[in-house]
Amino acid sequence: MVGYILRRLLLLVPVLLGLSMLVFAIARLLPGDPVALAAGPNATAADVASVAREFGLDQPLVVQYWNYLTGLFRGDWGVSIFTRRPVAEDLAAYLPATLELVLAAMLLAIGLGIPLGLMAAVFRNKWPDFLARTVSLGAISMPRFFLGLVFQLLFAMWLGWLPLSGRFPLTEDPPPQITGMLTVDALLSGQFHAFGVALSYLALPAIAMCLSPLATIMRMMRASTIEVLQQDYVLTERALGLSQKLILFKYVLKNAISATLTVIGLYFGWLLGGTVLVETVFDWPGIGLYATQAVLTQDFMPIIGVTLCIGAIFVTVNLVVDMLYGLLNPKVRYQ
Amino acid sequence: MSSTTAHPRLESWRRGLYRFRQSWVSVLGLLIVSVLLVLAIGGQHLAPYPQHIAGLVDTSARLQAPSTTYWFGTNELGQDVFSLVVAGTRISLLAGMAVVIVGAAFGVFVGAIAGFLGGWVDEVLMRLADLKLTVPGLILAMAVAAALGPGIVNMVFAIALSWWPGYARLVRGEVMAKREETFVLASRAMGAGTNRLLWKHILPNIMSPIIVKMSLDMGFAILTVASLGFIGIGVKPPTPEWGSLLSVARVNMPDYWWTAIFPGLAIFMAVFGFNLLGDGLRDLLDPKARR
Amino acid sequence: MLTTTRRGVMAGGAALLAGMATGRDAQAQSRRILVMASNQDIPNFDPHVANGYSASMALRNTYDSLVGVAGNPPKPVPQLAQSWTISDDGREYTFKLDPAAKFHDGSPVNAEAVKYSFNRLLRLNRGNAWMIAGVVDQNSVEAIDATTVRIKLVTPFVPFLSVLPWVWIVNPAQVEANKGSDDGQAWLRSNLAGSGAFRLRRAEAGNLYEFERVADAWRKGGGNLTGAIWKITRETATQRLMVQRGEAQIAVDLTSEDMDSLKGRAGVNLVIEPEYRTFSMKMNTRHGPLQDANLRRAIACAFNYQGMLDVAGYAELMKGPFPESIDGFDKDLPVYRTDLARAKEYLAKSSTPNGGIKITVAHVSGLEQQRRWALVLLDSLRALNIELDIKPMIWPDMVSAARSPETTPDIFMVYQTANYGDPDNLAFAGYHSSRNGGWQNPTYANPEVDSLLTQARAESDAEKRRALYVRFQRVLMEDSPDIFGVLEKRKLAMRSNVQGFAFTPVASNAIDLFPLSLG
Amino acid sequence: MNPPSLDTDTLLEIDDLNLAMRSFEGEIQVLNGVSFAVKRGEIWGIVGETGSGKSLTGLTVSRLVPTPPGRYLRGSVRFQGQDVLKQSEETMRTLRGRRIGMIFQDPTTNLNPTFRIGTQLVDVALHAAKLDPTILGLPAGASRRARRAAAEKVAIARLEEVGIPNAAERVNDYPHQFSGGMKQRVLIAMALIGRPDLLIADEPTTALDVSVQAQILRLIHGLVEEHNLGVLFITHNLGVVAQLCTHVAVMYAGAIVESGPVRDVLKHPRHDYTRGLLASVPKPSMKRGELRGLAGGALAAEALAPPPPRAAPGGTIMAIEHVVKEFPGARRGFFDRAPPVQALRDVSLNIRQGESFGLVGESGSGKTTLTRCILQLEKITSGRIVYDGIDLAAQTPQQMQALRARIQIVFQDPYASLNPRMTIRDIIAEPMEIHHGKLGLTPRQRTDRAAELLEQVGLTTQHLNRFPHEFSGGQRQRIGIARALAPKPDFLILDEPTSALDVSVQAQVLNLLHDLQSRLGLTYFFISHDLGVIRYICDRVALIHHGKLVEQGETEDVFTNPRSDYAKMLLAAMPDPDPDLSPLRRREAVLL
Repeated sequence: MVGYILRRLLLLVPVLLGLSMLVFAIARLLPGDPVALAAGPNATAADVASVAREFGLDQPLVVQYWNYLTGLFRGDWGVSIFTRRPVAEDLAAYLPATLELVLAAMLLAIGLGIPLGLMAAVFRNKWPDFLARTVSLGAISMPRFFLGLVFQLLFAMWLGWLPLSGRFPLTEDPPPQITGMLTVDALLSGQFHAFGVALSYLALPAIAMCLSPLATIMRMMRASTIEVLQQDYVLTERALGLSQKLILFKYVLKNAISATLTVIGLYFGWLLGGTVLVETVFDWPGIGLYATQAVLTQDFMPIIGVTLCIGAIFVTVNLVVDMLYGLLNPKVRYQ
Repeated sequence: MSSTTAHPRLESWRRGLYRFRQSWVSVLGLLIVSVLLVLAIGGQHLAPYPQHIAGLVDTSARLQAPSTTYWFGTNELGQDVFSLVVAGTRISLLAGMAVVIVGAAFGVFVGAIAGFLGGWVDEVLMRLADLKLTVPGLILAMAVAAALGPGIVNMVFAIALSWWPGYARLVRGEVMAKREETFVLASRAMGAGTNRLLWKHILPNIMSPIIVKMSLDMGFAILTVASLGFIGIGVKPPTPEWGSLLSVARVNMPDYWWTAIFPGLAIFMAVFGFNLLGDGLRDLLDPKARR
Repeated sequence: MLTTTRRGVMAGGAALLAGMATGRDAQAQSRRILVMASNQDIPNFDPHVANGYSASMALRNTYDSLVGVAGNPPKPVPQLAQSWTISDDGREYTFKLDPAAKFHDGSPVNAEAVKYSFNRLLRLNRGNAWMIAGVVDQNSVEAIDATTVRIKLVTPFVPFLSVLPWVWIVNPAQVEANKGSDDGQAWLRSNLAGSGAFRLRRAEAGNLYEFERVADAWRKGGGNLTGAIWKITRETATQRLMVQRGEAQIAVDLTSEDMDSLKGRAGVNLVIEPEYRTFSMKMNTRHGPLQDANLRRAIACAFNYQGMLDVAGYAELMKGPFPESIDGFDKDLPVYRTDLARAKEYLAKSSTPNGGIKITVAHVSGLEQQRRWALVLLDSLRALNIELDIKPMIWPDMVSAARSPETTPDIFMVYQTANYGDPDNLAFAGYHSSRNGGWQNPTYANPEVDSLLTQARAESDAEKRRALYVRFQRVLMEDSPDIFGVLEKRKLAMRSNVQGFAFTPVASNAIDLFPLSLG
Repeated sequence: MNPPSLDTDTLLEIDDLNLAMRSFEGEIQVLNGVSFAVKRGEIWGIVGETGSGKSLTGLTVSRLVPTPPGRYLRGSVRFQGQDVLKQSEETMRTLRGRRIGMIFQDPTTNLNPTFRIGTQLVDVALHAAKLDPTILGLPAGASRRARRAAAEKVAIARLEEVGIPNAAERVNDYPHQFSGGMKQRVLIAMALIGRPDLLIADEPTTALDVSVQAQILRLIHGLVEEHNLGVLFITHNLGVVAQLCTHVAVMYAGAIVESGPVRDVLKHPRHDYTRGLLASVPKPSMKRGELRGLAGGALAAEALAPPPPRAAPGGTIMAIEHVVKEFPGARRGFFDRAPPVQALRDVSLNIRQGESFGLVGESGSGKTTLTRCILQLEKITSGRIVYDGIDLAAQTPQQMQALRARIQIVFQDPYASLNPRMTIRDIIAEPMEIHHGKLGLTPRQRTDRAAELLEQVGLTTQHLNRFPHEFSGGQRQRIGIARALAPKPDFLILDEPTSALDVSVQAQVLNLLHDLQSRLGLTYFFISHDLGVIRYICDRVALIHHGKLVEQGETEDVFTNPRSDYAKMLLAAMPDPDPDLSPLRRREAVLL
C-alpha cells in the first residue's frame, strides 16, 4: 500500500507538469489582447508594448512557460495583467469559499445519495424506486443556475427563511480566518452562533449545487447495489440465514460503495470547475467567479492558475479516492 | 445462472423493449423527446410570431405578461417568448447533438486506437485523455468559446473539446474487453487484419454502450450549451438560444418572471426528456444493466 | 498588506469575543454601516494606477485631492486646497492647502506630498494619468511653501479644475518606505497611504470591502456613518433585492426594469438623474462599406430611435455628441431621427443603392443594453435591406479590434463617461484623430475637427470656445460618423434612511461617503 | 412415487411441487409436479441438463426463489414436517444456515470478495448461535465479545474440519487469497457451521478441476457419514452421482422422470431419458461413433450412415519442439517485476497426419497457451513449432497468412466464439474472404460454399441469414466447426469443443467430429480436461501439468497403464458413471 501511494504520488509530477503545459498552451494561444486592456483605455501603442515587456510577454512562449514553471516552485503563480494582483493571493482569497461550497455540496450528496440509492435498489421497480429515480433525473436535468434563481425567489424572497446571497452578514465580522471556510473557522474557534449564521448562508447554494451529484451518486449507488445484490455471494449469505439488514448494510454496502467511489472523485473535480453557475447566482465569492472574470478579460495568468489549481485538487482527490478504493478492495490493496 | 452469456440478441431486444414499456418514465422521455424533435423541425412554422424569431422588435409591447395573444408573454424587446422558446428548440437540440456527435466521434477514434493497439500508443493517448479530464471542462469551454467569439460552431467546438475523453475511456475499455473475446480471437486466428477486426468485429459490438452514453450525454450537452449561454458566451444574437434567453431574463426576475421561467423550463424539459430516454435506452441496450 | 489588516481585525475580534453574545445587538446599534451593492470589484487601491468607478469610490473616500466636486451642474469645491487662484492666461494655478490636513499616520499633507503625488502619477502613466498627460509635466508642480502649491500648465487646459478631484494625494513617507522596485505599486495595491475620512477595515477580494471612519480625521463635519461596505453583487436583480430587503442601503448598477419594480416601495428612494454618460454607435469611416458617408447617413436615418429609448428605459435621446447640460451644446443642431424616406434617399445616393449588404456590429458581451440596441439596429436595418451580423465581443477583443480600421467592426458600440463636466472631455477623446486606434475613436478623422478641438482646448474665452464647439458639432453631423444614441440616466436606489445624499452628475456611482448619514 | 411417509428420519419431503416463472414472454411453468423425500444419511443426486429445473428445486427448499417473478402453483415442501412454502420469512431465516446449509456452483463468486473469510464465517456462526447457543458452547447471555471470540473459534474448527491447513491464520485472509478448491472448502465450512440437518449442494464441483472435484466429493461423503446429514446434490454429471449419491432423481423439463436408489436407476434405467443420458456419456468400452445423443428427451435415432473408415495416420504434420513460453511477471513496484511466469516448459510433441491427438490438462496447465502459440497469436520464448516442415515462427506475416488457412480452430464457448452482429453466412464466409487469394471465390460462390458447409455440419441453408443468438449451443458449435472448415484446412485445433455443452449435445458434436474427420481426412489436435471424451475420440494423448508434458502415448496405453503419478491421479479422480466403480463406495463397503 505504501509503495502504491508513493508510486501514485510520483505520478502526480508528470501529470501536473503536463497539465500546466496544456493549460499554458491553451491560455496563451487564444486570440485576444489582454495587454491592451491592461494598459488602460487611453494607452498608446508604446504603453501597450511597455506593459507587455513588464509582464515578459514579449519573450518566446517557451521562455514564458519556463519562467512560469520556475515561478511556481517559488510559490509565484504569476500576476494578473488586469488587476496586477498576484494570482496566488487571489487564489488564497477565492479558493476557500469554493472549497467550502463544493465540500458542503459533496457531503450532502454523499450523505443523502448513498442511502437513497441503497433504498432505491432494495425497492427496485417499486414506487420508492420510481420516485427516487424520477426525482433524481429531474434534479440532474435542472440547470443549476435556474434552480438557484428559483431557490432565491422561494426561500429568500417569499418565505424569507434563508439569506438571499453572500456568505455572511455584511455588517458582522466573520469568524477569525483559519481555513477561510467560514463554517469550519466558526467551529474551530468555537463561535457556534457564527457557525449557524454561516451555515444559513451556505444552505441554498450548497443545495442547488448538490442536487446533480446527489442524483448521480444515488443512481450509481442504485446500479451498483443492484449488481451486488445479484452476486452469488449475496445468495449464499441469504441461504445461510444472515439477516437482510446485516447483508445490506455490511456485506452489500461495502461492495457497492467502492463502485460509487470513482464517481464521487470525478464529480468533485467537475463541481470545482462548474461552481461558476451557482456562484454567479448567489454572489458566492469563489474561484468560479474569479475564473469567469479572468476569461472575460482574457487575463491568462489567473486562468492558468485556476485551471491548474482545480486540476491539482482533482488529481489529489482522485488519488485519495483510489486509496479508499484500495482500502475497500483487498484485491487492489494486496497487489 | 450459468446462462447469463446466453442472451441472444433478439431476445434481449425484446426483453429490453418489454422493460422500456414497463417503465412509464422511459415512455415519458420518448414522448418529450418526440415533441422536442417536432418543435425542432417545424418550429418556424409552429411559432405564432416567426418574425420575432428573425429579430423583429416591437418596443411598444415590451414585457407583457402571458396572455392569449402571447402565451408566454413578451420580453424586453416586445418579442413573443413562446416563439423564441419554440425556435430555441432547434438550436439547443442541434448544438447538443453536434457536441455529442463530435465528442463521440473523436473519442471513439482515439479510444479504439488506444484500446486496440495498446502499448505506448495506449499510454500516450490515455494519459492525454486523463490530463484532459483534469482540466475543468466548463472553464476550458468558456475560455475557448470566449476566445473564438460567439457562434454555434465555436461553442460546439469548445464544449466538444472537453467531451471526448469520456468516450475515449469508454471505448478503450470496451475495445480491450472485446479484443479478448473469442470471436475476435477466432477472426485473428483466421488471419484477419486490424481493419477487419476493428470495423467488423469490435466496433459493431460496442455500439450499444456508445449509443447509451450518447443518449445520456445529450441532456448534459444541452445543459452545458445552456450554461455557456447563461454565462453569456454562446450564440450570437438574435439567435434564440435557451441559455442566453434565460441569462438575459434573469435580471427581470421576479417581476417579469415569464421571460426567465419559460426558457428555464424548456431547458429542464429537454434535458429531462433526454435523460429519461437515455435511462430507458440503457435498460434496452446496455448489457450490464440487463438481467 | 490586506491580510495583515485582517489579522488586526482578528485580534480585535478575539478581544471582542468575550462580550460578543450580549454585545452583538448593541454593537450593531452603535455602528452605522452603510452597505453599497455594486458589481465591480476593487482589485487595486493604488491611487495612481487603479481605474474604474469602484476604485474611484474607494479612493475618493480614503484619499483626498486638491479639490472635490459637488453640485449639479458639478462645481469644484475645496478639499485639501482651501482656496485657489488662476492666472489670467489660465496656465498657472496656485492652491492654498488646509493646514489641518493630515495623513492617517498623523503627518501633515503638505505641498511636497502634492508634488510627489502628481509626479508619481505622471511617472507611472497609468490610471487617471491620461487626464493630465500633456497638460502637466514633471516640472509643473512646485511647492512654494508647506501649504502653497503652484501648478504651471504646459498647455492651456480650461477644464483643469474638473480633473483635479481624480488626482489623489499620497503620503510620500509611507510610499518611499515601501518603494520596492516598482515605485511602491505592489505595496499601494493593497495598502492605503491617504488622508481621507475613511480607511479600509476589511478586504475580501471579489466579495466585499469594509471601510471605517478614521477616528481623528482632519476633515470635520460630514455624516454620522461609522463605516461602509462595498459589497460586490454581480446580479443587478440581487442588488435590487438587497435594497428592497434593507440588506444594502445603496445599489448602483440597477436597470430601468429594476427601478420600475422598486418604484413605490416603502423605505426606498430612487435617484434617476441625467448624467454625462453617452452611448453611441461608432461607424467605421476608414474601412468597409461605411466609408461611404451617405450610407452612414442612411443608417442614422433608418435607426429606430424610439425603440432604442423604449428598451433603454430611463434615458433620453442624444441630440449630438454632447449632453444638453454641457456648456457648448448646440441647441439648434439638426439631428438625425427615424425617417425612412430620407434614409432611402441617402441610400440611393450611396454605392449600394439597394442595400443587399451585410455589416457587422460589435458590442460588449454581457452588456444587456448594448445587446438590446444591437437587436433594435438589426430590426431597423432590415428596412434598408441591410443584414446585420451582431458580434458580442469580450472587452479585450473590442479594444484590440479597434486597433486598426481593418479589424474594427463596421459599427462599434461604446459608452463614454465624462469624468469632468467639460465638452473637451467627450469631444477630444471621441473625435480627435490622435485617438484613432483607441476604443473611444477607432477610425474617425477629420482635419477640421482636429483643429477645432485643439483650439477649443486652449481657448479660455468662454464665448469663443462655445462657438468652436458649435462649429465642431455641425461638421460632425455632416460627417455622421456616429449614430448618436442615448444618455442613460444615472439610476441609484437608496434606502430612505440614507441622509445627506446630493446628486452630482460626475461619477455618481462612486459614492462619496463623507456627507452621508444613516437615520 | 411412494406416498410420503412420516418417518422421523425424513428431513425433506417435496410433494407435487409446481412452480411458474414470469418473464417477458409470459408465465412459464418451470417445475412440474416434483416429488421426492430425503432422509438423514441419504445423498440425493438431482441430475438433469441445462434448464431442467434442478437448481430451482434446490432453491425452493430454502425458499430462495424470488416471488415474483416466481409463483408457486401447487404442492408442498416439508422440511421436518413444516411446509416451508407457508412459513414467514422470519421462520425461514431460522432454518437457513442453521438447519439447512447450502453451497453453490462457483466458489470464486460465492464468497464476498471484500471481507475476510473469518468475518463471513463468524457472522454465520453468530446467526446460527442465536437459534442454538450450543453451537458456540457458551451460556446464554454471554457478552458480545465472548460470543465473537467463541464464534471465531468455531469458525476455525470448521475450517480445520474441511481441511484448510493453518485455519487459525487463514481466517484473516481474503477470498482471493485462496484457490478454487479451498474456497469451496471454506463455503462448505460456512454451510456446516450451524450444524445443519440438510445440505443442499448446487453443482458444487462443476467449476473445479477433476482432481479437486474428487477431494470435495470425498469431503462431502465424509461429512455425511460423520454428521448423519441429508444431502441434496444437484449436478449434471452422472459420473459424480454414481460416485457419491445414494439416491438419484433424474429431471427433465421441470419434472422428475425417474428416481430411486442410485444403483437401480443407473444400472437399470427405466425411463427413455435416463437411458439416453447414460448412452450420451462416453465410456471406455465404446468405439468411436457408438455414442448416441438425445433428441427431445428421448434417445436419438441410430447415428447416420456409418462414415467411411479413416485412413491410417501418415507422417508428422505438426512438430512441437522444446517450446518454452514465458510471460513477464506482475509489476511489483516502480521498477520491480515478479520473475517471469513459465506457461510452457519445454513441450515437445509430434502430431501425425490424419490422427486425433488429445491434450489433457487441468485449468492453468498451459493447454490454451499452447494452442495460441501454434496459431501464432503468441510468440514463443524458445523452441520451434514446425508445421508440414515449415517453421511457423520464421514466416513473414504474408507467408503466415497463407498458412493460417490450413490451421483452424474451434473454440470452447459456442456463445462467445461467434460475432453476435454477423449472420451465419457472413461468419462462415469470413475466412473465405480473408483467404480470398488462396480460395478465389466470388461472393456468390462463398454463399454456396457456406450453405454446403452448413449442410455438412447438420444444419440447413435456411439458417444462412440468421444470427447466432437464434441457435442453441450445440448448433452454434456446429456453425463454429463449419467456419473452421471453410478455408479447407487440414489441421484442426479443437479447444475443449464440447465442455460447455450438455452431455447429450456433446455426444452429437463428438459424432459429427468423428464423421468429418473420416470424410475430410483432417488432423485433430483435441484439447480437453474430460478424460472420457479424450479416450473416446483420440488416437494418441498427451498429459500436460503446470506447463510440462508429463506423459504421452497411445490413448489406450495411457489410460490402461498410466506411468506418471499425475496420470494415475487423474484417472483415479475421474468420476465414472458406474456406481460400482466408486472409490467412495468401496471404502463404504470396507467400513460396513
